[in-house]
Amino acid sequence: MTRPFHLSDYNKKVLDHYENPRNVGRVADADAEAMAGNPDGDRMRLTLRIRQGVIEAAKFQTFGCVAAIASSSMVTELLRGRTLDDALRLTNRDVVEALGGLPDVKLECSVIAEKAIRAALADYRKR
Amino acid sequence: MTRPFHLSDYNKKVLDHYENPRNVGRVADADAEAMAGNPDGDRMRLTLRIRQGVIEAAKFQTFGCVAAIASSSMVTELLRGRTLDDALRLTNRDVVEALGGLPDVKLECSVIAEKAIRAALADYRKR
Amino acid sequence: MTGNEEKTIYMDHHATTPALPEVVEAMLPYFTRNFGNPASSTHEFGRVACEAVDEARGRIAALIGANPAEIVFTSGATESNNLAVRGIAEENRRRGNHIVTCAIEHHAILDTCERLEEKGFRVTRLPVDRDGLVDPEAVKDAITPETILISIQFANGEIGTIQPIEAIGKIANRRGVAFHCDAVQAVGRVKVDVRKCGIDLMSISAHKMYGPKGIGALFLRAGIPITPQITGGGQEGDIRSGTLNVPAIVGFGKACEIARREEGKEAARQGRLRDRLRRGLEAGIEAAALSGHPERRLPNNLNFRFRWVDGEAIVQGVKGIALSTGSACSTGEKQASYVIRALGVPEEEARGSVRFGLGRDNTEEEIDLVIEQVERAVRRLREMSPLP
Amino acid sequence: MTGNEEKTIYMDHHATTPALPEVVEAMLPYFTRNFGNPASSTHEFGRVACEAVDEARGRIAALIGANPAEIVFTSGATESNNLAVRGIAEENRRRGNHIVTCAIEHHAILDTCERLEEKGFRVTRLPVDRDGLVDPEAVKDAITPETILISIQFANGEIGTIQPIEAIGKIANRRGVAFHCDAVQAVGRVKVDVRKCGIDLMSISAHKMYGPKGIGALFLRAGIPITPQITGGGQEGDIRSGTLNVPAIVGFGKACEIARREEGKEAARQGRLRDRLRRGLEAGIEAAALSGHPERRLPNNLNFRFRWVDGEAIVQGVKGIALSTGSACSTGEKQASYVIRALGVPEEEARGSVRFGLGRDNTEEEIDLVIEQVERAVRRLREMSPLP
Ligand SMILES: Cc1ncc(COP(=O)(O)O)c(C=O)c1O
Ligand SMILES: Cc1ncc(COP(=O)(O)O)c(C=O)c1O
Repeated sequence: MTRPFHLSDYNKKVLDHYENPRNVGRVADADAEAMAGNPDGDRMRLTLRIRQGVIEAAKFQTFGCVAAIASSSMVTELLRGRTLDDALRLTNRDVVEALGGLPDVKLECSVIAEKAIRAALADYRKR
Repeated sequence: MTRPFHLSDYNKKVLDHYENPRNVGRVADADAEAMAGNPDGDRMRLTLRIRQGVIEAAKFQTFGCVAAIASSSMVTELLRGRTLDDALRLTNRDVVEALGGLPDVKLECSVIAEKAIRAALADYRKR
Repeated sequence: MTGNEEKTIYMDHHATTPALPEVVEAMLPYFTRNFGNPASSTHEFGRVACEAVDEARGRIAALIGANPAEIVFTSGATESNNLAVRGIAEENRRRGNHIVTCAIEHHAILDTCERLEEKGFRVTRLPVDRDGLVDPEAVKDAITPETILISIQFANGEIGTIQPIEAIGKIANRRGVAFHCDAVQAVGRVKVDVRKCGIDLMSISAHKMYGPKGIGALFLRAGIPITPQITGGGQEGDIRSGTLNVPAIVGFGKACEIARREEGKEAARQGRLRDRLRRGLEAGIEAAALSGHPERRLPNNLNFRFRWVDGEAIVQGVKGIALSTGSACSTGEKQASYVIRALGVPEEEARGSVRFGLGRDNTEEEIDLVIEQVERAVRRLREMSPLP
Repeated sequence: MTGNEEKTIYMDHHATTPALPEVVEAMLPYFTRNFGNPASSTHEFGRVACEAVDEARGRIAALIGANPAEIVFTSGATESNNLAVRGIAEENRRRGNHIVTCAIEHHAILDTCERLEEKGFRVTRLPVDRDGLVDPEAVKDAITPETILISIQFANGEIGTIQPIEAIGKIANRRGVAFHCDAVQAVGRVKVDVRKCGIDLMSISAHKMYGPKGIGALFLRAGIPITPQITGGGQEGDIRSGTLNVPAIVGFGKACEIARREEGKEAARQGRLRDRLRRGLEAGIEAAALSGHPERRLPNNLNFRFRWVDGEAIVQGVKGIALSTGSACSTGEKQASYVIRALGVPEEEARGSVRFGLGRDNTEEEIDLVIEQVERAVRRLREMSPLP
């Protein structure tokens, strides 16, 4: 029989991003801001400072499980220094890979990070 | 839930009659002899010496469980010194009582002793 | 356990409890020296095992006010619940096809009822109020001539709410409907008397009350016919076949004896710790709401919803304390607990639930540590949250 | 046990076996220190329990040549047999309603099949020959398009006969019928490999192989759909709900590890003792016939019919030796064993049956004592018997 999910299945990198999340909060005078949501209720706010088509700073606030928080933290790291085109190509799989993997039942929780990118860049284009 | 039968449910008197059965064998020159049987396969041979309407000696041979053997042994004791009328009034309940009781599931095993009396006395009358 | 986990404070006693040393000690001889099969009718090994089972049966019966002959051993309360629901349904199929239960029963009741629906039974799942209470009047109104079983738990394992079992029992008895009660979380913690409550069938489990895992019982009132679900050797009056788990039964008996000996004392002590924990959490953390009834609850249970944060994130953040964020059985599920949602709590809020299940080993110092740790974890996560 | 019973020689290892000290030792930490519920996903107590279960699952699987994911834990083989037969029947109801089994299966198979007959299933109970063998050709001939299950035991617990499982498995596999095997008496005594035998489902029980009571398993080949019989928390891949009995599972795993480690060695030793016992009994007692196959039998089993005397009377007369006169499960029954009668033995002769179930603890000196004692008891009873 397959083993059910256990919190200890999270790897060290995931737990590090949960314990010491990078870039928590809101970028002052943000150029883009969006709130993304998952059907299970997770919520993530992503704010970006963009200079000459490049993401200079990214910050997040997340309501969600360990995986959602770690994915949020990781995606802010992945976004910094990227061109907007590049950023749009980021998927939740990139986030999961950068985290060194997530437990199967938690893969969905990383999707919020991808949604947040798209929503934030849409907000940027609208401005 | 009710407890199933266990060999240790036999009382001391029953076990004594099983261990040290009284009157095993066949009376020499028997005046009455019969083989009785139970539906479960038990078999008991009862032989009697009868003088002036009184049972002077009774002996048994039994194929059967502990209860059947003890009942057989006990009934030979109960028969000795009884008139034939008296002997005919003996029932398996008298045997069980004389044994100080039998486990519920073993009550039926004492019936063979009663059957043997009736069969032996019938044989006596036929002679 | 290795290294620093040794100091972990266990506060998840609804999921399971450790077997008491006295319980393990009582069990030990029955693994090796007195290892007989109670069904072995021809020798001492069988007799000794049989007598040990009888003694334990008596102790279990005594704790709940039953006769020993009314105790059917099972492998645990999941099986007891299945035997009760499936067994009564199958037995009474010709009399009716309707079952009344409630929305916050254990999965072993709810899932089993779903299986029965597939077989043509009709199930009424009564709602609970915001405190988790079933309304006895609603039970009464739900009964139809087709109703063959009412199954309502004694106390809930997540939110601790204790149901008005006596009132429900009266209604069931008056209407002549078999009344089953899942009392797993209650027995050993609060007084449970099957006669006083009018209970016809009741599930209990040893590992929830400091006995061993893998053994439970179904109280089956004398004269209640039921269809066996596991057939074979004819053990337990032919109601539940299978070689009896002698050591576990002995341990179960010992656990019941201890529970009875201590009566309300240990419950009162845990109740005081529980109140201290509640006061501490309410004082230290804003927007923290208690789930379950404020008074009619298990003495060892608290369940708080901490708004704007997620339960898993909290329990991961609380170091050195074993807590749960939902039912012990709903692993890997992403939704908030069905029990909390049944109270009318919105999904988002329900997700911030943390269950505190106190036990015999918890101390005042531990309570204070838990308050401090939970406060810290919630504060940190709220700083990270986009809500409210 | 008290007083002089301490010296009782136990020779009833088909009924149950003592848990080995190594097994109990392995279990102990899981009652107290590592008492967690494997379903507790949020803390170390749960993780430690879960890992212990995984390790044990691996050991059990290794002994029988299965994958760990194919092991479903149950409360014992009675439940495993019920799950297999009821679960396959319910799952395949629409495909067919016919089950093939044999006359000398354990009650957990035979009684369960009877229950299914009441629900509209049709059951073929194949006869056995005078050695207790099922004819694979008869299995083949019994299969109809309606056949959904073949259930044949690996070895019989009374007479020790080992069935031609590989041949039966081949037939079942070729015809695409699910093949269940009750291997309770075989595993740990003879080599059992589920793949080699083409077994789809297999029941095993720890307490028959020096593990604890109250734990068993159903091997369920990957891809075989089955309807769960105990529903609830979703443990065991939703096939068998209920809190896992962690200490017992650990003990089961240890017992399997020991069985695997020793492979045929202990079986060979017992086989030699068994042969000595057989020679002794045959030399000392006339009109003593062996029940079961003369060669294809469990290394630890003998079953003799002593003519003209009753089995109960023999075992009561044999002092200081624990023997059985029939199946451990048929207590209080007055008839001779259904297994012995299925061999074509007349009722009267069958009643003189005594089973000798050897085990790890038996010695050569004990064997000689048993020969002497049984000889004495039979002689005494024969002197009392009116037969032949
Ligand atoms: C209310 C309730 N009923 C039943 C069960 C299942 O009991 P067991 O673990 O003995 O299968 C539980 C355990 O989670 C429970 O809390
Ligand atoms: C062949 C066989 N199957 C099944 C069982 C039942 O196993 P358990 O005692 O684990 O319920 C037994 C035990 O008597 C047996 O010998």
